[in-house]
Amino acid sequence: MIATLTPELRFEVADLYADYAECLDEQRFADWPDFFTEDCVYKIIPRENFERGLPLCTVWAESRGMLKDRVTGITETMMYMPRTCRHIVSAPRIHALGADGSIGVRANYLVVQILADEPARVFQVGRYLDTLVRSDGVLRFREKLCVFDDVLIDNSLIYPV
Amino acid sequence: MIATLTPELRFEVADLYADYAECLDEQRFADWPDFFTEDCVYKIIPRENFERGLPLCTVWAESRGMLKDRVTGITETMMYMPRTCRHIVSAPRIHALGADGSIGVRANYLVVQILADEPARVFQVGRYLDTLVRSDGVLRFREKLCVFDDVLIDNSLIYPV
Amino acid sequence: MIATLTPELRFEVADLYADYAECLDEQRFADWPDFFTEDCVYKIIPRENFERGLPLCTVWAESRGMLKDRVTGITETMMYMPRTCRHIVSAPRIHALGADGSIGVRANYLVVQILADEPARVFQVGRYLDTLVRSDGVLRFREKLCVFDDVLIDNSLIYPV
Amino acid sequence: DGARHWPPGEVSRIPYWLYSDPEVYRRELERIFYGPHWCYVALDAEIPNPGDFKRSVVGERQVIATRLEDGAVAVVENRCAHRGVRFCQREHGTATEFVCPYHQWVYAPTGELMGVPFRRGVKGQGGMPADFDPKANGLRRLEVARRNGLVFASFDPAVPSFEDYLGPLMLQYYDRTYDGRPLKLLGYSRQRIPANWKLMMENIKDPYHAGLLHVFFVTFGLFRADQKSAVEMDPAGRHGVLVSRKGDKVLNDVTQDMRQFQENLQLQDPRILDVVHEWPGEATVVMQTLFPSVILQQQVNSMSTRHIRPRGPGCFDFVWTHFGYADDDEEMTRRRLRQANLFGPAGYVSADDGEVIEMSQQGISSDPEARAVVEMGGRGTGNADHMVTETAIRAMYRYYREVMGL
Amino acid sequence: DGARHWPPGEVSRIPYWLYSDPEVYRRELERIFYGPHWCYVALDAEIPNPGDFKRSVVGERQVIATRLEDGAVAVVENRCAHRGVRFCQREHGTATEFVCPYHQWVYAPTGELMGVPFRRGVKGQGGMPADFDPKANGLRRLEVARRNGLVFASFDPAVPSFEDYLGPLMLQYYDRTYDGRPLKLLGYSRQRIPANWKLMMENIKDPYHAGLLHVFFVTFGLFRADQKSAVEMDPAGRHGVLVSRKGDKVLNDVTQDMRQFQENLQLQDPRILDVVHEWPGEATVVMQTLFPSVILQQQVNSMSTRHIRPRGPGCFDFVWTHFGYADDDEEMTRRRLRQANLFGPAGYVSADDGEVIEMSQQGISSDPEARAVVEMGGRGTGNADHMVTETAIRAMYRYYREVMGL
Amino acid sequence: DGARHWPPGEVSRIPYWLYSDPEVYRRELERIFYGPHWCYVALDAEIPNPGDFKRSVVGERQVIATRLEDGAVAVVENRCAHRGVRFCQREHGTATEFVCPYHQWVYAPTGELMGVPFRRGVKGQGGMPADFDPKANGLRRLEVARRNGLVFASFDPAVPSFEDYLGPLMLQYYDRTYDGRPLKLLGYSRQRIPANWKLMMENIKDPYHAGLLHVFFVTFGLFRADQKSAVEMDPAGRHGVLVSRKGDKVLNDVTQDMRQFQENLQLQDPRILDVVHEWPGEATVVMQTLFPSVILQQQVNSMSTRHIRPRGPGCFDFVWTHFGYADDDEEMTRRRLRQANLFGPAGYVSADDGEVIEMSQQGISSDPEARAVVEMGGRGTGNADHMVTETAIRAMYRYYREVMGL
Ligand code: FES
Ligand code: FES
Ligand code: FES
Ligand SMILES: [Fe+3]
Ligand SMILES: [Fe+3]
Ligand SMILES: [Fe+3]
Repeated sequence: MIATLTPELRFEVADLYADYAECLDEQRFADWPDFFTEDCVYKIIPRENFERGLPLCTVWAESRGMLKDRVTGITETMMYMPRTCRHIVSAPRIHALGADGSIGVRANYLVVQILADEPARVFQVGRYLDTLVRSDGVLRFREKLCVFDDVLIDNSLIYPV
Repeated sequence: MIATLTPELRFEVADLYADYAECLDEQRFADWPDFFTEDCVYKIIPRENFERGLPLCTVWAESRGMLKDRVTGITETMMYMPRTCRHIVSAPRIHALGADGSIGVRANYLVVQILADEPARVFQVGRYLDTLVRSDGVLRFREKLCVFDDVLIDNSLIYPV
Repeated sequence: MIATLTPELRFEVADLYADYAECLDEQRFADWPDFFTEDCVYKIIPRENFERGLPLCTVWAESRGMLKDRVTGITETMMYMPRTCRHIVSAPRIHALGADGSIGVRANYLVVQILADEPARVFQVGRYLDTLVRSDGVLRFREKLCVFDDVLIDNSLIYPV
Repeated sequence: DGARHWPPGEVSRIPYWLYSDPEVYRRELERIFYGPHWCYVALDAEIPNPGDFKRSVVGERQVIATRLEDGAVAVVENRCAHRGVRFCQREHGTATEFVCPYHQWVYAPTGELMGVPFRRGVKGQGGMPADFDPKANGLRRLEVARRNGLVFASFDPAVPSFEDYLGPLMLQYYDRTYDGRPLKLLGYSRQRIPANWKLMMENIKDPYHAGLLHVFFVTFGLFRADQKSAVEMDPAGRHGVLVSRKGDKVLNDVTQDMRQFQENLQLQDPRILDVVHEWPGEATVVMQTLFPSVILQQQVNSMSTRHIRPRGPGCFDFVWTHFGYADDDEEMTRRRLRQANLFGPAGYVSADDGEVIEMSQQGISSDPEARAVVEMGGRGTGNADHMVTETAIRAMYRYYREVMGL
Repeated sequence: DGARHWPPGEVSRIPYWLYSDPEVYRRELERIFYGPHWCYVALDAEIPNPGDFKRSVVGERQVIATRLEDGAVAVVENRCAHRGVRFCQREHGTATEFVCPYHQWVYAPTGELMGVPFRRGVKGQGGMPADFDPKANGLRRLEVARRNGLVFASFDPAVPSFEDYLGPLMLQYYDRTYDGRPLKLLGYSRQRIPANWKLMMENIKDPYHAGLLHVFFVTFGLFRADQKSAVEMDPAGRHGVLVSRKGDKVLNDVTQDMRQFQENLQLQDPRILDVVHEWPGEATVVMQTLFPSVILQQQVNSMSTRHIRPRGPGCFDFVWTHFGYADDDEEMTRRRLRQANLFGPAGYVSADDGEVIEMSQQGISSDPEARAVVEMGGRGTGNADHMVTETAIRAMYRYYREVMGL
Repeated sequence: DGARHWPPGEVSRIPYWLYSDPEVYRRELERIFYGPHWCYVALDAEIPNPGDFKRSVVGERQVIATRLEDGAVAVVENRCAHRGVRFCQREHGTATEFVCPYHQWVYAPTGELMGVPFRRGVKGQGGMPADFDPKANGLRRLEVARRNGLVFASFDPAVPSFEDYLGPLMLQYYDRTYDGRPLKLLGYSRQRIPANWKLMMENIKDPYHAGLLHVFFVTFGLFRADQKSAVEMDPAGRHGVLVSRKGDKVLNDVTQDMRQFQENLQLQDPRILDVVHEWPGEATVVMQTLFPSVILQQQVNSMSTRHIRPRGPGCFDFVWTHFGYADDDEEMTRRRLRQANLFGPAGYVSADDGEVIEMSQQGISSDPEARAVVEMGGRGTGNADHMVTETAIRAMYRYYREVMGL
């Protein structure tokens, strides 16, 4: 059923994006997969590849399980220098209401990263190209594409964006 | 007729600012003049000049025609290194509803620019001092002042902000 | 009395955050204490201290009077190089409505600072952990915690965030 | 090593280590920017009244230019004589004295040390030595030259007079725009360009590029290689002037060589090209380079000084001060401001220049042992009555080699 | 001074000034990156059709690789012969000629100078000297070697053939993956790593770390110190290959030495480990370092070139080009893309490497007088049939000392 | 060249090339920070229990200070003995051993090498040479001195005892605040200041500025040039102490010399000045500089160490550790935290200092050949019983010249 663009929906979407950013910035990674549906697609992809039609992603997950594996990587297996991140996300723009009840949303994002003894640096800018659906009464990402503009990654991309 | 500050108007304004940023970030420059009225004023001006009452602008257009000429410059005549930009714009603040139906809006903006083989850099920060009017049923900028705080421009300012 | 999360309240909060940022960015410091209640608490604290439970703040004010003293410092006694700041604040997230009518709000912020003859630099990122109350019909900060992520301050922190 | 070889007398080959070597740069500061040359500092119109001051830059040193009571201008270095503080942090203002914040030593705008707190001690203790001589401890004061609205300064007391520095021919061009009428400040543009400062001098001394790089100019007839024009220099070869005139948008054998010529372009709002003829003679463009620090721009009705502020071998700040005449009417001011869209960091033609010299620095800095080929118009350094030449670049390097001992 | 001492012949101690000294770095560019070595430039598959070009890098110099009409590839330096502009600013594209924007000199993809606007002057005035020789003023053209899909270039005309450069053993490994089948480009990852470029070469020549640092690898059996494996080199010692195979997730006395081994980890969605055996033989990992500029990765079904682009002694860009074979079906492509989650800047194992070499540079750069102890597997430089050795690092420094004269 | 001249024995003129020359800086690291001097590392209170560690810095080298089982503190360099990794990346924590992530070499907190994975090879292959001596391959361990709550370290085994390093007079001041009572950590402030590290030492050794720059201090009587006070040093001149006391907000001939004195200012909430007298004697301010790395602050009821961490000639990090005594009641803690508004990067007085030394570096670095005039209180280097003197700066440079051989 097509969703209606009510004020309530707008507020719900806005709150979702704020909560999503907070989850990452506060490093509550265990909660992160829960923002997604079971069969979600999550991609972090350079604008270069995206615009040239090249399929390689920096991160590509095809299910909530893979997101959980990514969390395992972050928390259990990967070795990296400690860091904090801060997301600044523009107001999400609802641009499509699908026949299947899905909601198309786009937003610009900026991530600032801080390493030990270093000044804050702009780590990534880009835009979210997202599809939300309601599942168990809650809006979740069925698809989240993070298309980043940066031509270079400041060494590693450890945390999701 | 004075506009009423309804939720709908707030949402319409918020969407407009998101669409405006997207138009520029996705480099759909041909669509950009259409965000303005025919008799618009568009200025990019250093805060230094603005606060000292000096009239010199970095970019000054007095009509939609001049905006189109700027697009011609960007796409046909000017020589510059390829770049991408990303706007992060704070929630637009509606501060005035004019007797002529105009809407006064202010917003803070940040533009991050990326050149080939270079990390992202903060290119410009400033604020929009805007006046919107409804024309053909659509909100457009009758006046858009981009007052930027930066004391130095990172070589060239090619794309509109 | 518990506040109700109406659209009007959301808009009022959003406008408050925009006005607060504008007050600082336009350097109308004399107006700044008025965003707070008489018995407010205002803190700027490094995330390091905050997360380790160490009480030291970079700035700590226990009353509106102390905020006014801070303004006196900024405008009368402190010696510092001229600068401009620009706040980019994400949409405030209302997360709690207290039994005493208080409103819990969080928001991410980014401050860009510009010194003479220097490019813009990211000066601080962090989040606001705020409690608002209505006093004299106006929403004011009863508590405002600015928890900044940065491990280093770019020399001095002169202006409030 | 071999990378640093430059055959004596050669000026049609410019080695690329000149643009990135820190030692060359250090010597440029010392011999050129702090040597017997006049560096641009300000417009008179920026500091009209006694006490008005403007912070400016000579080389890498900050200076303060202040209007004195007698109408003269004093220029002093912005560095406290006590322990070095860059005490003046305001871009401009009005002051009768300067107080260093650290220990509140007080200076007159002329640099004279007026006060040292606790110089005589407190309650008989401490203070400066009895032989401390305030006269010997003022700010460093620069030589000053003013002519028809512009202010220049030099750290070198042995600098020649401004008139001798320019020579009669350059002075004549100078006086064409700066004819004694008071100027009116319109505003500033400031760029940071990641390139060696000499590349900007070369750019403005290079008429060859103007008709090729600047598609906007060419397309709308503001500059063409086939217009009557001239490249002229002072006898030393350091200063130069490009003179040309508006042309038409016509096709001929010259446009054939201009690959970027856009025949079908039309302006939607042509007010930007609403030009009036303003100065005697037929020239509509007079671009003057005053070595080493400034470009004096007159293009159609737009005037500016473009101030070069070097920041290491690979970077300089480029500060544009736009102005008109004090007696311009509103329409004329509007015209100048409109035409300002052609110039500055977003200018339809000037953005090209900033970009291309950054691209030059990119290519140059990874190959210090390679060299430029500067042979358009031959290998000589004389004046020319056409645009198809790089003579003024060669002439600058003739002088440069001499003063740099390279 | 004493900080710069390195006993002759020693390769099991590496002094840390090698990783931060600007003069050492300058010599590395000159003798290694611009010397008689083949540097990686492109995949054939990136420029399939005549006129297709790709901007690439050799050392710190930008180059352009273009497919010619006859199927060959020309590589030229991206620096205008006139006044040095890095004229090509697009990452890739298709062109029949390159036009420098400054004065529109035109070059063929081979570097030949095809046109100089106003070379003969305008209306009889100006122009280039009569003896100006376009043939002597083209772009610098590099030597080119291609083999089975990859393109290499060298600034040094005296470079040996690619086959001689690799030697028969390395060539055999090279031809295992690059067997002549056309490749299909999948995309790029680009990192900037704040560390000396040699640390990345060491990393890939170091099998010792693979079973210890990379917990993901070890935990899921992709790499273990107790698998049958080999470290082999060309006779000069500059190139090397690590060969190994998948193991199982078992506990034994080897895992005892691996403190980070995570016994209980399970993947929620194990499709990332859906590996198929693809090449002859038992090896599932063949990592080849081609000195000085590239790593050829084959790990399970993921293939990439990893291009080292040095940027000063303390930084390099690391560009990953992922690809498959042109005849991969959709499932195989999907498999390669999925496994790409292991590699690149966010890779489950490669992120570890980028981080650890940044941490190396941090420790190293504050102690130029200290040195690394590279003694695992002895102090020799021969091949090994196991993973418990740093022999390939020592071998690289044996060659490095020779070519650097250190 | 001439720029590097400094007449022997002169300490009332300080040449500005000392603040930007990379070679001078390199020598400062070697002879001063890594020489026979005690550098501040930590508070005992930061690492109270066995295994507690804190990452710190000596010069540009990172170190780790760990509490041992016997209550002593070990300080080791944070650089793996194998291949240089800065293995410890946590700011603080608790550990019984340190494991380098690259190859999991294991170190005791004392630096002893405890484990080398695969040292004996795997299945009889590889491993370290038989003569590999773990004892010779531990972390570099520093000398450690502790006194009444503070921990110092030195890379130089020939460093004198801490007590001899300070000398009896400095030790007496040291023991006044650090009297043996346990301290309680309150938190950190961290600044990056774009200035040479010596400028911060000068700042704290300079009582002359305190009554002039710090308008807040002066206005509210916390510091005045006419209060009874003293400047004292150790015999070598490297350490110093400023002692003074609160005054009143009165006008007299001294305030006449203080141009910034703000007669009419009132605090809206004066709790920030709710000071209690806490130590024996009348002094309310004792600022001690322990050359070269730390400032021990006691101002009214606020205490902190201010740690200098140099980062090149033009930059240092300045880390403030605030603390009270372990037995402070809540009110006292609150008082100290409130007064902390005076200090740190946003401090009503300390922000002034950070800003003014950045402004010093700006002025200084563009004029390496100029020099400071340090003549307040004469040209000698003895102790003084007043504030109108720069004697402690001169004394520091007397010692500096000696140790630097300049
Ligand atoms: S440094 Fe200027 S008064 Fe002391
Ligand atoms: S610099 Fe390339 S054509 Fe002149
Ligand atoms: S570098 Fe530390 S264990 Fe190898
Ligand atoms: Fe030009
Ligand atoms: Fe690895
Ligand atoms: Fe001070």
